[in-house]
Order: sequence, then structure tokens, then C-alpha cells
Amino acid sequence: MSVNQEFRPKIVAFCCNWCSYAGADLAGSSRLSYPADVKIIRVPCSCRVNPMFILRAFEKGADGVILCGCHPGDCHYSTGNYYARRRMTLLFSMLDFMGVENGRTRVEWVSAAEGVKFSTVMNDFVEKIRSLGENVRLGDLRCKK
Amino acid sequence: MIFSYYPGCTLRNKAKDLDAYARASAEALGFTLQELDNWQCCGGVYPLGTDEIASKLSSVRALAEAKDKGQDLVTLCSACHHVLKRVNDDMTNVEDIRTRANNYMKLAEPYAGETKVLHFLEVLRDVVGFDTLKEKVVNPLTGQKIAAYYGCLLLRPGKIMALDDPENPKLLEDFIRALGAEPVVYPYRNECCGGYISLKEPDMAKNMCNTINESAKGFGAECFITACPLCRYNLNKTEQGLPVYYFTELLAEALGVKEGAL
Amino acid sequence: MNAKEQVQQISGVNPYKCMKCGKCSATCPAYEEMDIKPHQFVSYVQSGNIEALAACKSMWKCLSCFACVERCPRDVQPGRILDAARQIVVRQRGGNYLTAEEIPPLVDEDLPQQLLVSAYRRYKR
Amino acid sequence: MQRIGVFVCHCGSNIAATVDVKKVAEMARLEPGVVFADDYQYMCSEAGQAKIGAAIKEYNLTGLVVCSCSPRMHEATFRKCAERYGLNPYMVEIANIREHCSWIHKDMEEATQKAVILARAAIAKVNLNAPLQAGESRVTKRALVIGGGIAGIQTALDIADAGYEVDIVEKTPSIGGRMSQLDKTFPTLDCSACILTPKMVDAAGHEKIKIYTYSEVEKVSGFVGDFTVDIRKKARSVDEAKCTGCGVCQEKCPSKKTPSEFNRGLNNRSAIYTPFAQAIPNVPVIDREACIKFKTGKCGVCEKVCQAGAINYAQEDEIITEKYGAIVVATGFDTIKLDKYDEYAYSQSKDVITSLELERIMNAAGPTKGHLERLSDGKAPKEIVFVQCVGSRCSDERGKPYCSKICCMYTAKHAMLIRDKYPDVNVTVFYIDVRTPGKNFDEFYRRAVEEYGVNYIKGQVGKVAPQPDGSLLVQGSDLIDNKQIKIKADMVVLATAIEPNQGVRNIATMLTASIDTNNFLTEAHPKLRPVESPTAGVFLSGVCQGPKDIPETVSQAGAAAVKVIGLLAKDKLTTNPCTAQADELLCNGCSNCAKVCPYGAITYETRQVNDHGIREDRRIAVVNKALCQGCGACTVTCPSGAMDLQGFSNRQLIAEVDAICR
Repeated sequence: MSVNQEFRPKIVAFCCNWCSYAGADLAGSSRLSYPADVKIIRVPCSCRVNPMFILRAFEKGADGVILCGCHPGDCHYSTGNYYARRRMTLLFSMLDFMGVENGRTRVEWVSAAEGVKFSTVMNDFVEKIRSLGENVRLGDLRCKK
Repeated sequence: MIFSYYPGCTLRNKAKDLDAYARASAEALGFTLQELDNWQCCGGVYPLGTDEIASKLSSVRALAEAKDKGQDLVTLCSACHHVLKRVNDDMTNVEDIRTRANNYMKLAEPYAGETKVLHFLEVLRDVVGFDTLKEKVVNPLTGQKIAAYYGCLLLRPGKIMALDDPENPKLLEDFIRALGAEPVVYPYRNECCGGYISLKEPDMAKNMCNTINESAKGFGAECFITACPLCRYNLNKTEQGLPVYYFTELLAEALGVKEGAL
Repeated sequence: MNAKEQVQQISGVNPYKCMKCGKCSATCPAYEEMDIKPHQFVSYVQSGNIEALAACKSMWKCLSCFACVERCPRDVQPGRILDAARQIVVRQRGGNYLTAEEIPPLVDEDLPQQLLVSAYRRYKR
Repeated sequence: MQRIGVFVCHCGSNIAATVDVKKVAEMARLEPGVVFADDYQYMCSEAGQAKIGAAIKEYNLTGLVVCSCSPRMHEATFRKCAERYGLNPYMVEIANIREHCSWIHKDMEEATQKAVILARAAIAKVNLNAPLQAGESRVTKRALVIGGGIAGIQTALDIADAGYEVDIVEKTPSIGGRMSQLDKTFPTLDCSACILTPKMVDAAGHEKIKIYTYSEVEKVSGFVGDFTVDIRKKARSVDEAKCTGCGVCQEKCPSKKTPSEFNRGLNNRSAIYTPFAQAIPNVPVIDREACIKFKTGKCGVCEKVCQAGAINYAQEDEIITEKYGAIVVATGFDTIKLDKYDEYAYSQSKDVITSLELERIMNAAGPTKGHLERLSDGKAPKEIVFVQCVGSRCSDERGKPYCSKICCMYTAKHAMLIRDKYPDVNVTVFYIDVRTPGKNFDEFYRRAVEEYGVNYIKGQVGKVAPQPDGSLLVQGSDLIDNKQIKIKADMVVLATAIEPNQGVRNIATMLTASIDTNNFLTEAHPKLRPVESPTAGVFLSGVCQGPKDIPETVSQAGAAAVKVIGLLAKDKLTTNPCTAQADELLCNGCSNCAKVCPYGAITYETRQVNDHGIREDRRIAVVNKALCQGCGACTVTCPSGAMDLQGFSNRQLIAEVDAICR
């Protein structure tokens, strides 16, 4: 396998306050580890995540962006995650077209009770990003050191 | 309707009748079993080891041939059915086995579990339908009390075989009813007959078959039907045991095609 | 790879999922013939006592009927563990439980080919 | 420019063991806007908070970043602290360096590096924070309890006794729930009905409690303090005001072939029925599926025999809309279906029964009038086998992964009662573990063994085989003796796993309350907030939250009631100030935001704006702060970027992204 173990990707995870952020907390209190490459940003709901934020992350050198929300039907605000899902479907296919592989973007539903799932998802996502290597598209060269 | 057909080693030898009655009945019911051109023995038992590839290849070959023909693959013998269905499940769901098997086989197009494996009984139930079967019966077996013997391989593991409820199956009972006879339900119909153990430990197999026989007799059965030549062989060793028939023999009889089938 | 890891790898079973309920032993039709009982297969792997497992008689008595696999509430599949131990034995030189010379006297007129094929697969490399 | 203070918590060794806290503070000092950074052992302690206060004064701080545990844990603590020392509480941000960092990483260098980045993101955000003022909303002083079992009844009684109005909505024709089906209760062997019925009567007679039976919650809108709920009162076909509960209609009803839900299908009931004699209300319902009048138009016997003229075939479902300040979920449990466990022959033999069915058989009002007998032939059993953990503790898809918690104790109870009443009956219990934590629980189980001679065997049952003579051959293992044993039994009782009631998922969705993979409702915190749902104003009572026995259920019911009372006692609630706001200069009045708002919080008005000196009338979005819950759906949908969310603004989130990717 040609995975570069030295490569430490930058990964931004947007987590909704009610389900996924709590799921991440549960992963923490259950000591379920996942790589430190993942940094979480708390948002009230997955529908708060503007596609601009994701483009911005890639522009600033992120290698992967993951959006986590409540399971369909379980959104704290009833319908927010449906909006998020539709927006992201569109955005991800556009990003793919622009050369940011589909593997670098992901939407996952993680409930407050799913600490195990959160950790599994993050481990899996990081592994995927590591296998894809550094993201070279969209990056603003001025942001590179 | 034409199905690809995998007879297996025993149906070409000791269990020729299981095969012949099935083919004759199939024609009577309006479908054809078309034997695969190049089938090899399935090995009799499913290789459980996750690292065993070579012993699964004969099954993959059969599955891939059926795929090329675009047909579902029908089997009769419980053991062949068990092996083919499980290997097919591996090829569908276990990436490691799929990759390694395809690397060996070097098929024009890699095989990934596309073929649907059906037991002959599934064809009767899901394609022909037991209601239709009932209509086509010319010699109903009225009054006969028949115990269905499933054995273990036909049903287990339930998740993969997905043939029927592994603990309380109905398939053969419904089949018996369709032929006009009366099914006898007894608790040991899904317990093992001893299988290959009878070669070196014949007494063990005899004990098991005794239990099965006693239970079926106790509930009033007059005979067994089975789909497996090995089950039949073992059950036949029971002293004063009930007679054992292949289910296809009774099917051919009920459909009036028994004469001349052999 | 040590023997314990080898068994785990060949069987694909995680013995630590076992909750020691004994349902496998409750359900095994060959139980009386076995020296090491189905629920013990799991604990032998847990404790790494593969040598004893590989020397047991049980592996030649198992019917591969999958009753333990079907009914196990923890999806541990003791039958697979035993089969892995059997694999380790038959893959070694001289580990066969059945030789060609033994067969002729065992065969009778009705014996289905399937029986020989299966026994060969299970007992022999 | 902000003047930010950064406070890094050690959390004892929880953080400090894996994160170099001094390094985090040191690195934070280098960030723009930071004028002070320090670390301390327990930031949330009084001394820690005093440290924060002192720094606010000394360095004239305008914003705080606390690097500590999850904001879900202590954000409120630190906001209050800030407020106490004169800072707007919304000028505080938390960097979660415990749950999201120290607890999941092992390498000190790696964890420290991540903590620095998380702190950096929080600092970047605080730099853009603005003081926010929480608004106020009203509290409707009435509570709704969904489910009328012992959990719901107890919660309702406690709330009502504190002087607040409570409504109970119960799906079945009577309150009482599972407890009304039980014969005796462990560990004291009280008669279940004797202790439950008075509570049911109390609830029915309480001036503050209104009971809607044969009713279901259909729609929920609003939020804490101000929920609006639609309740569907299903047509009973019997006028509650007129019915005297004489029972003649049930006696005379010619359709008597419907399996009784209350008796778990062990016997039949009539089409017009009350589930049991002590039902509350004692008013029957007509099961329209079974009723001959409804099926064929002919019959009408009940109408003829009813002296009170209470039968009303034309009655229709009624929707009642009511406002509530708080909602308690108390939907309870059922036993799982056993169709996937037929190795125990449940569907093949009438003499293989569940424990709940045994409760009905043991009960004097049950199908056998309390006589222990086989349902197949009515004979008295001489050999009974109990099987534990049927469907519980299963990691395959057939069963449930959790322990159902109540089975060990009720099986000991059943075994003891049988041995007490029928000393000639042999009782064997197959168990995997006997779990009896609870006051007087283990003593109770030991009595079953030592005084009543119940035979406990460690091992599971593999197969139950019905025999031609009607007996059941139970094949199990005895792990202590290392034997496979076979017992010829007359009756087999399965300790069937319990699961949350059907329909609870639907209720959770209506309440936007979170639910786990096993359909148990999630609590706000597993230890510290066990009776609250993460959704404000929604509380949990009984088994809907997790398996529990009656004493635990009653305790939790009381606790949920206290939480409700605490909420209803307030006249106003402070609302979340993190609401959306439209920039009137950017808004073009396109109406997209209103379409995605789940609360109808956005309206439009024409307003005169001054756009760089040009005054003109424009159609502009206006957000109702009381209705907006701050999800942010509108902010993303807004094409002109006019809509933004306070506390989670576009600039703040982008600053966080930048800080992480830097």
C-alpha cells in the first residue's frame, strides 16, 4: 500500500450541537480514540453550514471536510438536516467536478448516543483522506507556507 | 423459463433419481433445468477458513458461467446449494475473497456475486407458486402423512441461506400440502443427521437418526422426504426407520410424470 | 503470527465477544462425543491454549451442522473456531485424520459420493 | 480590538495528563487580541472562577476563552461567571480540549498541538463576538404527560399535587399500563393491582388532572414553555358522560372472538370492551374492526341493552388542541416478538410462554383465574423451566444488545410464588448471570434458592423440542458441571427482552427529542441530567429512557415531575439570544428565508432604508426573536448574504475554519 504514514491531513468536522457534537462528546467520555487530525467546529444545526465554509476550508488548505448532523427525521429543528443533505449533495458533486475528489467530503448522521459511530466514522474518514493524500485543488497558494 | 442447473457429483451417481424426477417435474411445470457445461464438484462442505480460496473456485466457476448465460442457478442437493450460496455471499460481501478469487480465475469480467442461487424448492415456491403446483397435481397424495426432513445445510446459517425460518421452517410443509398430503411437524426436522461423520463414526450418526426417526414417528409420520442424498443415506441406516424419499420423487408422482422419468 | 492469532485469523472470529452463556454447548448434537466442549473452544482461544485445542478429539466429531453458529446470541461462531484449529492440524504434514487406504472397507453400496468428498475436505489436507 | 483572557483548565489530570496546559497558555498568548493567558487545576471551581474574575478586572478583559471540558458541560457555568464579573455572558467561548482532545489521544505532543489549534479557533471566534441580550418568553402553566402507566400516573400526580394542571394522554382505553397486567411485584410480593389501583383512582379524581384515554398525540409545535399539541381522541363509540360502567353491553356483545390485548392474547374479549375490571375510566370502547355493527351494519345489541343510552355509533375522532409549558414522555415498553427465536418453540407450543403471559396466568383475574395450568390441555404442570435472557444481551440482529434488567428479579419471583403455592412442582431456572443489584434484591433471589428450593442452573437453553406426549424436552447446558442436560418439562417460561413501545420513535420525532439505536429516548446527560431530554421542556419518565423496574420508575417519575414543576414555577424563560438577523441593506426581500424557517419566525415588512445616502422603501425580512430557535437554515438559503446568525455568524465560523487550517 502506498499510503504515506507521515502525511498528517487537516480535517475540519462541522458537528451539529444537538446530536453529533454530543456524539463526539460521548466518544470522548467513552475514550474512543480517533486521529488528532480531526478538528471539530460546533454549529447549532447541520443546516447552518454554508457551502462557503467548506470552500473556504479547502482554500485554506484543508484536506477533507466532514459534516455531521442528526439522523434524518431526528433533527432538533425538525428539517435542518434535510436542507443540509440537499445542499451538500449539490456542493460535493460540484467539488468533484472541480477536482476535489468525493472521498474528501462526507455527510454522516451521528446521534447523541452514537459515540462508537462517531469514532468509527472519523477513523474511517481520516484513513480515506490519508489514502487520497494532500489536497492540491482549490488551495490558495498564498495560504501555503 | 430456463434455469442454469448445477446437479453436483452425487446426482450423477448414487442419486440419479433425485435428478431425473426433478427434471421431469420441471418440464411438467413449465420450466427447464439446463445443466452447466463445465461444472465441477463443489467440495461437499463449505470451507469455513477465511483464507481458503482454492476450495471455493469450483463454485465461483459455476456461478460465473450462470452469470454469462444470464440465468439464475438452480441446485437440488442441500450440500451443493449450501456451498454455492455461501460462496456467492462471500463473492458479494467479502472484498478480500472476491479479489483473490478473481485474481486466480482471470475471467473476462470479474465475478462479484451477480448470479442468484436458487434451490429447486425456492423455484417451486417463488417462481411456480405452491397454488399453481397444487393445480397441476394429477395424483394427489391424499392421506399420506409425510415428515419433512430439512437437515442442517438447507437452512443454516439463516442469514445467508435466507431460505426459510431456520428454527421453524414451512417450505417443505407447504410443498407437502400442495401435493395433497399431510405434513407432520416434529421438532428434529432441522437437526443434523450426522452428515459425513457416518464414515468414521457410524454409531454417532445412527444415534442422531434414531432421535429424528422416533420424533417423526411419535407425531404420526409414515415417511420422510428430504433434498439431500447424504441425509437419506444416514436416515436409511436406522433400524426399523421410516422410509425416506427424495422430495422430487413424490413431486413426480403427484404430477404424474414418475413413469419413464428414470 | 502466534497460534492464537492464527486461529483468530483463519476463523475470522473474535472470541472476546463471547459472554459465556453456553448456548453452543446446549445446542450441539455431537456434545456427548466431544472431549473439549463447544463453549470451551472459545475460552481455549482466549487463553491461547491452542496446543490443547489442536490435540482435541472434538474437531473430528464436529458435524459442521452450524447449530452453534445459528443460535449463538453473540455471533461468536464456535464452529468456525474449531474448524480453524482443524485447518492448522491438517495443514501440517501427517495431520490427516483420513487416509486413502482406510476408505475401501468403510464404503457400502449406497454410500453417496458426497459423503466421501465432504469427509475428505474435513479430515484431510 | 478585543482584550481576551485565555484560561486553560487541567481538570485534575483529565486534561493535564495528556495536554501540556502550560504550553497551550503560552501559545495562546501569541494570538491576536489575547492579553492574558493562564492555567489552573479546576477552572470550574470557585477558586478557578475567582481567578477569571480577578483577571477580568485586572486586565480589563472584553472576552474569555476557556479551554476545558465540553461546552455542553460548563458553558453555562462560565457564562454566569463572566456575568458576575461584569462581562456579557455571550463574550465567552469554550475550547473543548477534554472530550475532543485529551480523552481520545494518548500522545502528549499530538494532543497539545491539537489543543493549541482548538484554543486558536475559539480565540478567533471570540475576536468577532458581540454582546448579546437574552430575550424572554412566557410559560404556559400546564404539563402534558404522554403515557398513562405507573410512570405517567406518578409524574402527573406529583405535578398536580404541586398545584399545576396536567393532562395525561393514553393510547389504550384505560390508564394503568404494564403494571396493571402484573400479578405480584418484587421484592416484597405486594399485589400489583392493590398498590396501583389507588394511584389510578387518585389520578382520575384529582382536580388538576385531566385524562385522555384512547387518545394519541398527533402533532407538536412550539418550544419550551409554549408547546402547542394536537391530541386525537379516537372515537370510543360510547358517550363517556352517559355511560354508567354497568358492563351489560360487554356481556351481551355477540362478537367475542378478539384476542384480549390485556391478557396478551391468551383469551378473547368482546368487540365492546374495557380492558380490565378496574379500568379507568370504566367506560368501554367499541373495537370497530371486530364489531358486527360496523362490519355488516346489522346487530346493534349493545345499543339495545344500554339503559343509559350511551352507545353512539356515529361518534367521530376528535382533535383537541391544547397549550403546554412542559411535556413528559412516559410511553413505557413491550416485550419483543419471539418469531426469530423459534429454537425455543414459542410459536410451536402453547405451553411455551413469555413471563408477561405467566403474570396473566398467575393472576386471579387472568384467563385461568389464577390457576397455574398448561394452556394446551389445562393440566397442572409438574415441571417448569425458566429460560433467562431470551433476546437480551444479543449482539446479532435477532435480539437486543442490552440487559433488560427486570427479568432476573421477576423470574425469582415467579419461581418462588410457584414453589410456594404448588410445592410439588419442580422449578428450574437456566441463567447466564443472576443480576440483582437493588435493595433487598439479592436476598430475595437467595430465598428462592435456599428456602424455596428453586433449581438454578448456569447455562443457556439451546432447544426446546415439543414431544408427541405433549411435554417439552428442554436441552440446555450446565456450565458448572460441564454437561449437556435434558429436562422433560410441562411448561417453559421465556424471560423475553423488553423494548420501548411501538410508536415512541414517532413521538420522539414530533418532539425533536433524540432517540438511540434501540429506540430508548436519550437523556441530556447520562449521570447528571437523567430525566431531561436534550430538547428543552421535554422530560423522560420510566422505561422509555431505559429498562427499569417499578421502584426505579417511580423515582424517575418523581424526578421528572420536579423538573417540570421547576419549569412551570417560572413566569418567564430567558430565550436563546443566538437568533437570526437580516441586514436591511443587503436584504432584497426574496422570501427564500421564510420558506425554510421551521418556526414561521420570518415575516416581511416594507421599511425605509438609507442605502449610502439613497433613501428608499424596501421589502425586508424581519425575524421574530421569540419564535426563532437559531438553527441557521435561513442564513445559508439567503442569496444575498443578508441573513446572519448571532453567536454563530458567517464571519465567526469562517474565522474558526481559518484558524484550524492555518
